Amino acid sequence: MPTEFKIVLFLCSWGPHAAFQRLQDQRADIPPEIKMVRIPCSGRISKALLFKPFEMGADGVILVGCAPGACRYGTGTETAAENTEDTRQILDLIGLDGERVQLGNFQPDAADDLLAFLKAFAARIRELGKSPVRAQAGRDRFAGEPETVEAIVARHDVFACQDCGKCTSACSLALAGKPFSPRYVAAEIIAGHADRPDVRTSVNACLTCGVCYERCPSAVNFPEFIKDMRAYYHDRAVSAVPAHGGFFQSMMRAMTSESLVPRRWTHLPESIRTNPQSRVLFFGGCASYFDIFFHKFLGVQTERIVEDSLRLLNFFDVEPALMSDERCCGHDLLWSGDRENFLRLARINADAIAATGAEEIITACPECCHTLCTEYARYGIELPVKVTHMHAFLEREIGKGAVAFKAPQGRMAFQDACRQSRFDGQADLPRKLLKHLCADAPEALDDDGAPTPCCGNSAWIGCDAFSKHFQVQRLQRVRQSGSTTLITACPKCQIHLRCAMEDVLRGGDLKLETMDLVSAIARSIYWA
Amino acid sequence: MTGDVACAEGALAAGCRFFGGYPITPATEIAEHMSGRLPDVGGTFIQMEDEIAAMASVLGAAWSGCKSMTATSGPGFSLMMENIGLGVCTETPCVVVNVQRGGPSTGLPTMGAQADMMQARWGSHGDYEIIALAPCSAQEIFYQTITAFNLSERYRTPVFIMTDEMIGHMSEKVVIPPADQITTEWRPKPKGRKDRFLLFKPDENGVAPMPAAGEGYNVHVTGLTHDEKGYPVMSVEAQEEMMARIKRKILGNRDDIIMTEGHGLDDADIVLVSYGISARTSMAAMQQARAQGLKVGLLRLITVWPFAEDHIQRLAERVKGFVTVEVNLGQIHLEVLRAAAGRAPCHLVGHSGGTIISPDQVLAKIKEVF
Amino acid sequence: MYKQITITGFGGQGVILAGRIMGEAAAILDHLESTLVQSYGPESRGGACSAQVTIADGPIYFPYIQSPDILVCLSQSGYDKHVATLKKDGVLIVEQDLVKPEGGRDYFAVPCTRFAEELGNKMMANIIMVGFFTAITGAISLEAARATVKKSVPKATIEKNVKAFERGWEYAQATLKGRREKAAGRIGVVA
Amino acid sequence: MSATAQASVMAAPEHPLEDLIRSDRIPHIWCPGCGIGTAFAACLTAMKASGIDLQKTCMVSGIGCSGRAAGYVKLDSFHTTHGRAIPFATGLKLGNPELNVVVFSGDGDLFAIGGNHFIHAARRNMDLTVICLNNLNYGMTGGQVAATTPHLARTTTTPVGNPESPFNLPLLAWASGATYVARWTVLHTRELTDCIKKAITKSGFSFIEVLGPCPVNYGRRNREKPLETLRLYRDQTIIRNNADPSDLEVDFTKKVVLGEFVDKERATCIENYDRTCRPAL
Repeated sequence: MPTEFKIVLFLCSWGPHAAFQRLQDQRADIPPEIKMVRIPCSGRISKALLFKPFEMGADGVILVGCAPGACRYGTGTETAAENTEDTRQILDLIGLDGERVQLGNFQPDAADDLLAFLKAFAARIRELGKSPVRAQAGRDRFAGEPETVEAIVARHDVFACQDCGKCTSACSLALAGKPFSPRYVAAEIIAGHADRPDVRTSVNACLTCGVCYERCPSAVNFPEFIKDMRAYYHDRAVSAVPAHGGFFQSMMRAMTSESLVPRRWTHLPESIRTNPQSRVLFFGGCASYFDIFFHKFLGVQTERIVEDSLRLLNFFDVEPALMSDERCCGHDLLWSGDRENFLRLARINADAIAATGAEEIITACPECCHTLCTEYARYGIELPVKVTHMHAFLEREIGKGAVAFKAPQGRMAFQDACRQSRFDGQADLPRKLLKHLCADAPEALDDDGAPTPCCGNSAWIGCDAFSKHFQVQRLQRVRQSGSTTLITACPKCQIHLRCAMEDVLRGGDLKLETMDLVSAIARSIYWA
Repeated sequence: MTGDVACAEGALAAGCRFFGGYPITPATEIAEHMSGRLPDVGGTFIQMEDEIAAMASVLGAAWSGCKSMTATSGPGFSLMMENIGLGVCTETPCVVVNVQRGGPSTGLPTMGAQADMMQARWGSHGDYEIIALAPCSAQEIFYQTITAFNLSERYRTPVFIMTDEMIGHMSEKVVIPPADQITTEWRPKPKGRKDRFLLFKPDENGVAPMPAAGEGYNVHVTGLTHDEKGYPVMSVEAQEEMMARIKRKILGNRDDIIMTEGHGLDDADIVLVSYGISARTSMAAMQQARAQGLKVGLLRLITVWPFAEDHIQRLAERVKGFVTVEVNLGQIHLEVLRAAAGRAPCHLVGHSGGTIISPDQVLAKIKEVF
Repeated sequence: MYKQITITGFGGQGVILAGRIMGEAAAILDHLESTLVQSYGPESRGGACSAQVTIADGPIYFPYIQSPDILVCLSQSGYDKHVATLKKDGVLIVEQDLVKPEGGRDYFAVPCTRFAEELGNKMMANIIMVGFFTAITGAISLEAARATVKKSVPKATIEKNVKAFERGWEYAQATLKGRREKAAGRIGVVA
Repeated sequence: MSATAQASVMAAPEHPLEDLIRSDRIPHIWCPGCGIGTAFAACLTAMKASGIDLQKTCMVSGIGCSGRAAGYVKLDSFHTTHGRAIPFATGLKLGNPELNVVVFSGDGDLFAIGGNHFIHAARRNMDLTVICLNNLNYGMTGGQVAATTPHLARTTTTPVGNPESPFNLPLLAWASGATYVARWTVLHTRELTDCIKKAITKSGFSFIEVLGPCPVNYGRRNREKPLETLRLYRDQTIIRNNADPSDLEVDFTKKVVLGEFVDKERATCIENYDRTCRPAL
């Protein structure tokens, strides 16, 4: 019986599958919208896999595993419970009901219970209605986008590469020992080997941090070249699978459905004052999704950056407007090659932003800032507002004077955000703020003024042992210099470097307090 | 604008088209302002080699047919006296501004005083009458500079504006009215046959018409004692006649020339007599005294020379005393004393310059003499 | 309204110009009366100097100031010399880096010389002070002050000077805001 | 007086300078043997000959014997204070640039008390013609030492001889920036007249020194009879146009150089003022 609803059932092949088989044998009336996928263990279904069906048009996802204590692998049931809970929270935030994901645990003999569970879930989904996420059909290509490798090479004048190797000698990945060379990638693609798997791997491995471009005497914009090449591979459906199972890209693609209404700001502390009529719009970014996704890690609290930003805006008498249905800016889609979905998101964002009537957008995320300001315009999407990074706002307000800072405890090192320092040429902006912060204790700042290397990852792709290696090196150096705190400027830097600190073997050697610059300011600023 | 700038603007409004000067604090700003503005209105500014030359050039320009002026302070005023005498003797219209500072000699260049009042009266040698005005605000300097030019043209005589460093350097609001609301006068022009023209033959108001060089009158102008024709005549009679004319045209028109301003004079027991910046001190002191129930009035001398002795005489009949307030050791005070002629006691609040007199000092004196 | 303002500093800081802008803004654009008298030594650079500005809505007879309502000090020597004359409830404004007030009296401070250097020319410290003064005292209106600054500086530097003026004005706004927030018990972001 | 006598007066030939002289002021005050009259006549002759508009021509003098010249010329004439003829003339010219202004005065007036004004007017290149009758002493006050009195010459205030040295006036004028400088004696009336004519028609600061005898005060004390002075003018002078200005000391024990020394073009004070201060007009 055909049905308009689609429910994916991930079914553990041990206990629960036996129960399900019995139902099949009995020709029990399993709701027809439920499509079963047999899996080895419910613990193997990551958040990314739990989410993926929604991106593809499912209305509900059921994960069924063994009863607690009965897992053949020991921790499967526990992991499944955690993943389901996290995914539900994210679904709530994104505007899909958390109830659309359900975990069930059944022994082989509990076939009737399983059937009742499945029926109840299917009924619940019918109650909730169709998922607002629409599976995408067809392509929505950027007009005039170069399609061929030759066109991409020509567009970025990659021929200008003099094969000097300055890029490779500065590249973080190469320095970490990875067999990776921007100049080699360029040469191979020029030579017509773009479709060779090793070349493709290299293109996906690039951090797009921009150090090579900074060094290049011929000004070949390697990151932009990589961006176009990734779109080329994406068009041919030969992209590498991103890190974390592609969860974030999946989530972002889901957000391209206009009928989806995210509920971004439901957990805002009450002390924060906002004003829907404000001429200033605050753009939060993806921090709250990250916090749920990574909550198991060393207390990653990237949403804190957002909250502290709002508190600082309030401190300076700005009560910003918020978009309750705020979506992702699309940065990671763009940089992982999915240009058509980036454009979808961007258009929806641009319309939503215009509808607020705001004159200025402030964001604390360097990727949001760069994307809204530069990438949107590059792809012909005009934002009718001025985009201001939170740092610029702070510098403007602090510059007006009458504020002071509590002297910092211990010594601080700074981690640059690539999009801010190298892409937007704003490396001095956070440093000005750091100077304010350490005005009374200049010796507390460990910084030579030059932008630091990449945190090790970008757009959730290409994470590997080499990036881990140089993250560890960086943290060790910071520790050796006597710093106790690492100040970051991007939520992702914080996540990546904290991840490196998770290393069970090096453990204590790498531990540093990490804090976003905005939070550091919020913590110490006061009216003088 | 400052009093100095207001003075320059007043001069321009009056039609002044020549300024010959020499820099001296605190009058320099007048020269500076004129140097920028005169070329735009078709006039000429020149900084001469000294004040003697400056004054000589002012007289020369006056005879060329221009309204001309100079501005200086005490030391320069002393140097100008020679040619001021020539201006009086040759009955040359021109305006000399003295922004007074502390003296004698170089004195207090950047600090004010009102101690050149008698020099204005008697500074050049010989007997003569002169007109001197003493404005008390930037706005008044503007208007009095125009008046000074008008009087100078009307009576063919140098006219002084006796201001001081305080007012010269004080900035205040000055309203400059449109040109059509400003009355400017010109020296009377001769009529009749050129060959019979007499340069110093006065018409009905005692002032002789004055042609300019180049108009064909072939005038002879000399600082020697001269007759009506302008020719030198070295005789007792000629001297007497010339001096009588120079004195008569001023003293005979006292009512026209002398300007004063009275405040609370009707019921005053004590009358403050003051001028220039000190009049503002006096005004403040008078208000404080009145607030304390003391019947104090103020006679502000706008025209200082010729002296308003009639006013003093009339007041002397009924007031209990005069207090003259001036930044010197008693110059106008002696004039008040002379005019009061013993009918009312006269007191002085004054010091030797460098600073303004404060209202407290005046109030103390008022209380002392009440 | 009868406000007496003394501005002190050393020659070259533009004390007199600052006073003139205040007086002119009041007299010409705010339609009040004002007088400015000044005292300075023979040197145009480095010597002590002061400007005395009176702003009133009626005639001003005595333009000299014995005890000001507002004292603006751009130099320590100016402060030392004049602070005793300031009225008990008078407002004290100082150049933060050059003047160290003593005696626990409340005061407003602006590092206008440093700001001016940051804006590219130390000469504009006085204009920054005018901006600060305008916002702190309200003795002259913002529009009048800004327009007068424009009129009083060389044409080529108008833009820079307006920026300097606004720098001072903004700093004062921030200072006042900080005082309001502190009075309301809101000292920091977290606290 | 009879009608005949009157007729004979009427019939008397008119003086060629009658129209330029205030004959009602004749007799003049100059002594017999004085050189001023000759220089004055040369000046008036030159004025007439130059063809300038005499109605627009003024003469300004200072104080002293030569300073009386302004009193005898039937033009707009100004007899000013001692030494101040040049600044007075400066005001006159600046006030009305159409006027031709001639300063006629003596050496004491122009170069002692008025020396400063002379050099500044030359520096500015004021459009004036300055004629200095140099009789080597203060004649009117009875023969005192002047800035031009030769070294060791006797005057009433240098009874045993002048211990000081005199000015070289053409050198001073040249150094100060005069655009026309000449020197003659009253004996050289023709050359003098020609030079004055040239000076009057030339724009800029022109200076002409005229050596003239003062037999009553200077000549008498220095044992110089009137005619002897003129003989000196004839025998002890040498005409050298364009001579080096530093060779122009007046020392009759050597040859005194006469001639036209400077004749150059330079923008006048008024031209420069207009160009600099009101370029738009």
